[in-house]
Amino acid sequence: MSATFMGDCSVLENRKLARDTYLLRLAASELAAGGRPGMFVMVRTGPDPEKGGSPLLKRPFGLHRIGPDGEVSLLYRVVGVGTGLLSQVRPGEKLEILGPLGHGFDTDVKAASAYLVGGGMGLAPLLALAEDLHRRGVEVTVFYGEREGAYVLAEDHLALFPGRMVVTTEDGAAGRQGLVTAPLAEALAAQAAPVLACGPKPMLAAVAGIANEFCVPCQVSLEASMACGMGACLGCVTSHAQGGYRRVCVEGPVFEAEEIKW
Amino acid sequence: MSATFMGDCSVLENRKLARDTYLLRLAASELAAGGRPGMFVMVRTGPDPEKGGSPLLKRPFGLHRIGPDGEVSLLYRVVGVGTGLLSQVRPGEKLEILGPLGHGFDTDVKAASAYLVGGGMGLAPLLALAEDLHRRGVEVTVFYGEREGAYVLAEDHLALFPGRMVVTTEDGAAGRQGLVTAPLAEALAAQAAPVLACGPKPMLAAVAGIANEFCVPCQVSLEASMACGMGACLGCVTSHAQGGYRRVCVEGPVFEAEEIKW
Amino acid sequence: MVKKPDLSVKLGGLTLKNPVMSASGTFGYGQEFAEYVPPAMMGAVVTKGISLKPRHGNPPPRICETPAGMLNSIGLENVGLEAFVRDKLPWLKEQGAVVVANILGDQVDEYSALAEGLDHSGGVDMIEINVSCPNVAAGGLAFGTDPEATAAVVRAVRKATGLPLMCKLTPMVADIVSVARAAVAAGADVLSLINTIPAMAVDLKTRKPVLANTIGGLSGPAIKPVALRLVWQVARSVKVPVVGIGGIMTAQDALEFLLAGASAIQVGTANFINPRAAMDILAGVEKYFAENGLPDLSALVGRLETH
Amino acid sequence: MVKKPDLSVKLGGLTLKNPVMSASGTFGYGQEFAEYVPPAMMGAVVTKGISLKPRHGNPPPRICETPAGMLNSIGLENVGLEAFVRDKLPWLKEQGAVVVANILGDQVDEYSALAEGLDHSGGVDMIEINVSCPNVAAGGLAFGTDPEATAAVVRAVRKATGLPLMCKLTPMVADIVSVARAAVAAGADVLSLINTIPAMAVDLKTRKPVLANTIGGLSGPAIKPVALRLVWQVARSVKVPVVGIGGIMTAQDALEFLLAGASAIQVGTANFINPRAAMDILAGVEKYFAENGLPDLSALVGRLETH
Ligand SMILES: Cc1cc2nc3c(=O)[nH]c(=O)nc-3n(C[C@H](O)[C@H](O)[C@H](O)COP(=O)(O)OP(=O)(O)OC[C@H]3O[C@@H](n4cnc5c(N)ncnc54)[C@H](O)[C@@H]3O)c2cc1C
Ligand SMILES: Cc1cc2nc3c(=O)[nH]c(=O)nc-3n(C[C@H](O)[C@H](O)[C@H](O)COP(=O)(O)OP(=O)(O)OC[C@H]3O[C@@H](n4cnc5c(N)ncnc54)[C@H](O)[C@@H]3O)c2cc1C
Ligand SMILES: Cc1cc2nc3c(=O)[nH]c(=O)nc-3n(C[C@H](O)[C@H](O)[C@H](O)COP(=O)(O)O)c2cc1C
Ligand SMILES: Cc1cc2nc3c(=O)[nH]c(=O)nc-3n(C[C@H](O)[C@H](O)[C@H](O)COP(=O)(O)O)c2cc1C
Ligand code: FES
Ligand code: FES
Repeated sequence: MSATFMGDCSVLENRKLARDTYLLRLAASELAAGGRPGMFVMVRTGPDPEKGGSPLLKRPFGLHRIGPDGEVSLLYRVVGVGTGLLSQVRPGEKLEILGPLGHGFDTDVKAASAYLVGGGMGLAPLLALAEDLHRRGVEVTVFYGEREGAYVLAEDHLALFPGRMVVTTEDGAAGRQGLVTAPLAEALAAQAAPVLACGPKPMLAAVAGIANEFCVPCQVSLEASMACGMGACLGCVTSHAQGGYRRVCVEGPVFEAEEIKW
Repeated sequence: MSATFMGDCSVLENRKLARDTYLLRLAASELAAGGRPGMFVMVRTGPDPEKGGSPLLKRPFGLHRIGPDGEVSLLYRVVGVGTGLLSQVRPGEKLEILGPLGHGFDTDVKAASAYLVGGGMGLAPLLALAEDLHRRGVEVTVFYGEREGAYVLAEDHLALFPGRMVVTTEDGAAGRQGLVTAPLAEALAAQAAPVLACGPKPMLAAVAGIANEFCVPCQVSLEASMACGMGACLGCVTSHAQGGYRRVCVEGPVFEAEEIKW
Repeated sequence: MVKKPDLSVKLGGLTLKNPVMSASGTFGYGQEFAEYVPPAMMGAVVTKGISLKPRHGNPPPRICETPAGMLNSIGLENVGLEAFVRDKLPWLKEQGAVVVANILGDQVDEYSALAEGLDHSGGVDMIEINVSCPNVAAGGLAFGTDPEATAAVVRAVRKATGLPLMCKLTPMVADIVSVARAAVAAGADVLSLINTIPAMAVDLKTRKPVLANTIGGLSGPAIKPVALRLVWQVARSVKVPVVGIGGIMTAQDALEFLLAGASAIQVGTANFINPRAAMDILAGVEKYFAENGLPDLSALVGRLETH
Repeated sequence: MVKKPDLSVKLGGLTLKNPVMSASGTFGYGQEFAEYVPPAMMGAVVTKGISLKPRHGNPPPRICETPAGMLNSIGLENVGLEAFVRDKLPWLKEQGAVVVANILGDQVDEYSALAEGLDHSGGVDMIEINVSCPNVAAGGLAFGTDPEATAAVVRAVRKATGLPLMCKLTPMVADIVSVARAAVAAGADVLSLINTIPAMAVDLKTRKPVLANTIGGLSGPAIKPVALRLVWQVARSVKVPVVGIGGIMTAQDALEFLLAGASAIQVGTANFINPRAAMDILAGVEKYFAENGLPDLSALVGRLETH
């Protein structure tokens, strides 16, 4: 086990990419060194809780991009107090970070191509993943779904993803109208390939169902409320197909779809 | 009763004047209009408690200077969380303020001269008070005591006080060495005049004792922990000479020394 | 156009125009807040707890801040029954306020004497019984920690007055439901909860308690989760309406209490932080009902679905 | 040169090199924190509560944040006695840790069987009895809410083992002192307090409780004032050492508990916020003792002067 980093990282950029959605670039060579696609970090988003600051708990965010040059990027959406405070951080300020943590994607997919599926902020870990697979010579197609067009990331940022990018929105304001599962199913019907997905649980359940139908391997990255992020609190568990629970922060966040009790 | 202001005031300046000690200038014509020397304001020092911010309670600060031009100045020392946060506020930012509050000094002193005594941040209300008395033609002497020289306010700021300024420090690093009560007693021995004082309770008790000895009227401005600042919580009381308690935020902060049970 | 929701609520025969009340001891006798909150706009004004005779209360320091909360050890300082009826009540009535008088005592007789006095005075619309006072006859634990002692107080007050009765429960008990049921059986028309939680702060510099009284009552956002739990447990166990109190700072907090089963709520510590808090909360609750097409309180109260 | 203060403390025959322990359930079995906290540096490691058989715990969501605190409804998920002794204990002993095993049960027999098992296993230095579990035989209120039920558990464990015993008290009771005295009379060598306070959070959007279990335990800075009060009340009422728990985030918090009468403290929720919290707190306590010329713990423990 490589040592986990715990300390302050300098903010290089904190830029809005879409409605409520930000790209946070950090100078973080320690995170870049140990980070693998699908792993995450815990970020202190507000003033120091040891001095009375709130929120109390760190917030988990997937590694959006690992590198270049010891940089690590996070992609996040403002949904509450912590992410709201994060959106106010300015370049040059420091953020207390713990990570990289968790069990990431298995990028040794043993296939010539792969389908990546991201729902909303589930897109976050897929850039690091797509770049990794691309380096391994795997042809990547990313299916990226949002509820409304306003949430779809800026063109120039989506252009960073290697391979093909298929955007869907429920309101039809950007890309194809509908759910992200529709083009995925079509693609699988045309050509089988392993599926790697991240997003809200109902979406992941649907994706896992489709992958199962087409008999392709499927990895899913789950979300959960977390306190410690390091396996101690048992707060982040998900139901396991074989009974009992598994910790999303240690055994996950990435699981084989069949491990999960949907 | 003139209406109390409650709302946001723009910060014009937040400048360090001595160790841990800051001058906060506010654009606050409503406060300037209703404010009298010895009255105070309640200031929200941190992020909005209704959105989970801390500290929860506003903090009380005396009106340091009222005017010119709709300005109000506060003088404060960093002693904890709230004042620590306040010291980080930048010009152009807004502060939520309630005030002016309380019962200030009776500036109709019916005398040709007056002795003002400030211990530490007890100096804060004395600038507004000195200026007011000066405008009334009262000759003012300010006795200003600090523990250490490093806390004594910058020269240029002390120069704003009309009349004579006598500085004492316990470490002797600035002004005369010793307690502020020594030069006060000497001055009273030389010439009687009403005393108006603000500072820590033990200092006020000593000042009240000296004034009593010289049979001069004495007004004291008290500190207390406050929750509401407006008479509702009964948290800020001080023992009254006639038994029971009085609210520092409504019946005070300025009392006749003989009203207080020391 | 959205129809204005009907936020009125019936509490023990008394109809309030909306479910937002002040919490006793945090709103003075209403007059302190006159600049910010017209008392007639509130569902009801609950006044500072009164005793038979005036009380001086505890020596200072009486308050201090704690993480997301505050302690107070006011010690129930109040003007006493007579001055309340003479000096405080008339102003509130002139303003058109619905007045809930909070009462406290050292012994059962004091409570019933207070109730009788208030009943005779006219002008009081409801009595809230604070049972978190030390039961002097029984060694000093609060009446409200024991179902039988609670019932004894409520029963005595019930006998002394025909006014609607609200019993304000003490949180620090192992089994709140048994106390709640005892209060209802003894004649409480409404239950309110929670009062503050006994707590303490230490000053490391002086090596003394921060409060002169050593122990004070914890209030504010810190206690909201405890209050929500107790309200939920009580509301599903009794047939009378429940009034939720504890750390309510925003309309969202108030709505959470309604969901958990409170028919109305009281705003306490929030008044100190924002003197307009009660009005802001009321406006936010109205907005939520309107925006979500909820016609009246019953569309939300107690509608929490467990997993 | 300042002499290094002696921070050792004797708890029920066991001597700890310093008064900083982990709180059960917040430090895993020690191994999770190996990168940050060498277990031998702590006064003692209190392990996650174990039951006789493994438990799966409650369905998620199991945690959520509240003002200055958090709720958890882990539901006492644990590996069970056998796996604890086989898989967890050896690593801690290799590291040179003093191990306090926290135990829990549904009935008195389960507690005594656990104690016996741990006693036979060797390697456990002390047992902490969590009495905040529902007493199934008596309708589901926690053992710890009742002096007699608490005593019954302690008595049974006392019979089953010669190991030092620490009884961890439940906070939500009207009279903590009577429970504390009952535990001591039944054979507890040490008392620790407080466990979490039952509480609840509501999600207005889904109109459901945030936690799948509806109710969870409140921990963190929010409860510190309640914990301090209970520790103070207990420490002055019993002759055995008391271990303070609840919202301890910093050395200053720890020192406040010592002043209030705690002979040692446990760090809980703080571990989640700063995995090095226990070491930072220990360093801060050492510094305070050195800077203030305090030779040993007795110079501060219980030295709170009331007004
Ligand atoms: C392993 C992991 C990786 C993650 N990676 C990312 C990422 O790369 N980018 C990103 O934006 N987010 C990511 N998340 C989710 C992110 O952690 C949460 O959005 C964040 O913690 C919310 O904090 P907050 O203080 O802003 O919201 P809170 O104030 O805690 O919550 C506010 C509201 O948002 C809701 N909420 C909380 N969490 C989520 C959530 N996960 N999704 C939607 N609503 C939520 C709450 O129920 C509540 O109603 C990840 C989560 C996990 C577990
Ligand atoms: C009517 C009135 C007028 C005031 N005017 C001024 C003023 O003009 N300038 C100014 O600097 N202060 C003034 N104060 C004091 C000021 O309100 C406090 O210093 C402030 O509230 C501390 O807040 P905090 O959050 O920084 O400290 P906290 O975190 O609340 O407390 C930190 C530490 O400081 C101590 N402390 C708290 N209050 C005081 C105090 N009043 N004096 C010394 N130590 C304290 C606490 O005991 C604690 O140990 C006034 C107080 C009152 C009641
Ligand atoms: C300063 C203060 C004084 C209080 N006085 C009383 C009182 O006289 N009678 C009473 O029943 N409750 C009293 N309370 C308790 C409140 O009415 C309320 O139950 C408690 O503060 C919890 O609500 P909150 O968290 O919204 O403040 C007082 C609370 C505070 C903070
Ligand atoms: C996630 C979590 C799990 C816990 N599990 C246990 C447990 O198994 N046994 C126990 O006695 N206490 C357990 N506790 C309670 C803590 O040991 C401690 O008493 C409580 O959290 C208060 O301390 P704190 O505020 O420092 O966290 C748990 C607390 C948390 C937050
Ligand atoms: S977040 Fe604590 S165990 Fe996963
Ligand atoms: S601060 Fe509330 S009454 Fe004075």
